[in-house]
Amino acid sequence: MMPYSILTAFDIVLISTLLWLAWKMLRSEDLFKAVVLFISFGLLMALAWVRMRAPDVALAEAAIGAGLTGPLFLSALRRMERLHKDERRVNIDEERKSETIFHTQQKETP
Amino acid sequence: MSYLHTSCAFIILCAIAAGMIRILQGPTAADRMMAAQLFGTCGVAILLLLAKGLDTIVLLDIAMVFALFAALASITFVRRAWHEQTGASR
Amino acid sequence: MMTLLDNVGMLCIFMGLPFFLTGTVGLLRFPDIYTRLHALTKADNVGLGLITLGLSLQADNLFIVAKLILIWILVLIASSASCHLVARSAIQKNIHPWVK
Amino acid sequence: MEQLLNGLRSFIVQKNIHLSIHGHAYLGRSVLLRFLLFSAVWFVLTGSDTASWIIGLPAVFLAIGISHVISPYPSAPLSFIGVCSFLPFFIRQSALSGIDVMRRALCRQLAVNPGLVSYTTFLPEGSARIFFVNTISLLPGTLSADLQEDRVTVHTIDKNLAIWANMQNLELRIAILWRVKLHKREAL
Repeated sequence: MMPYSILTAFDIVLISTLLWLAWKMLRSEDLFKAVVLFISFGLLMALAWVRMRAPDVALAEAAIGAGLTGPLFLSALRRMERLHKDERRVNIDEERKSETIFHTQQKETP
Repeated sequence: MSYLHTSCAFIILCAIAAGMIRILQGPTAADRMMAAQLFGTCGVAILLLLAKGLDTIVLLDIAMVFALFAALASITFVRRAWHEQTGASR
Repeated sequence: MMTLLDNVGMLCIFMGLPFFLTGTVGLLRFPDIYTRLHALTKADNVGLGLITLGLSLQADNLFIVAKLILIWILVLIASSASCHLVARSAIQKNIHPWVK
Repeated sequence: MEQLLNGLRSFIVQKNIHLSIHGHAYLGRSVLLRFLLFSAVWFVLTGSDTASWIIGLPAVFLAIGISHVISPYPSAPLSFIGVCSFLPFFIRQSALSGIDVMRRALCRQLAVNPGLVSYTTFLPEGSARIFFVNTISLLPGTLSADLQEDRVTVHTIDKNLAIWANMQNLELRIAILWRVKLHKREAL
């Protein structure tokens, strides 16, 4: 009787943590936080596969889900932010250009 | 089937669940990443204990994948993801 | 079936558990990145070391022992290297350590 | 204790107890050593399954190639006495560091007094220095935070610890372990 109760407690904690992680991941505004939550979700999901007696799926989940997709997401995030930074710089440049045009126009008019 | 090992694994799982708080509130990006690293180390320990507790030796291989992943993720994090924007501000 | 070796191994595993718990406590309580790194790397490595030792004492053959030790060494290298990398880039980003 | 350490340290610096390492002389030996190491890892991974070596042997050779690309300078093999004295030291120190962190984390008022310390290492460039930096992180109260040339920035959890002496002790042990000379720079 004893081992089953311990394993049941293990499963309950595992499942509730997984659900909580998934909920927080979907709800988070911060993309980086979502990626880290995704990595942790992958790790815990691997544990869940182990509990479902599917160690081969657990291996794939740990290697692909957390080990490969996580770092890929991290790199993608950086590219995205760099893209955003470039856009912002273009905008600032345009503003500055328009400002200088405006100033020169002002200088010329009087 | 040994219930002592599985209960030890259960205790470490509780440590993981508590570590989630650091991911959720960690002020900087590095804090969140460190919590994910904690998940990796604790996951290795859980898998080792379950390998003994559930009598499945295959779990040792998964533990090794976990160990390698921990290094991979944090190296990618440092080299690719953590720059000024995600630094001290968030 | 429990022999002396099994009991000693179980004792080692039990001794390893508090290290994991305090690693998490330290991660939650310590004030800045660097001190949290201290908690993460040291406590967890010692905890994993004790669990590895305990499981090696209970292992059926030497093969499993070798595998366990390989896993421990991998975790040790991975955690000390990644801890150094995180601390290094924190310093290069001018994140100052917390001062009492 | 500290005087003894300094004495031993200067002895090593002066007496040149090390083998001079010329890259090519050690190349064959280092390939052999790496072959043995990676084969052992593969053996541990796969078990006594002989058919697995069909994939194993190419993997081992690939690993030797990659590791030579990454760290092309073969180092002299570790000294046996060094390993014998370093292993117990390392295990004891890392256990102490775990207990130390545990004590600090569980104290009702946080017992931390962190700070950064700069340390100039005398270890030559290469694997010995990298080993030193990585080992610092596993010793009680210290964490290697940066490495620029020979200056290691150490983050300590308590400024009252005897960090200088600990670092020197560790450096000496690693010099014996890797059979390298602790060299002094001209500037010092």
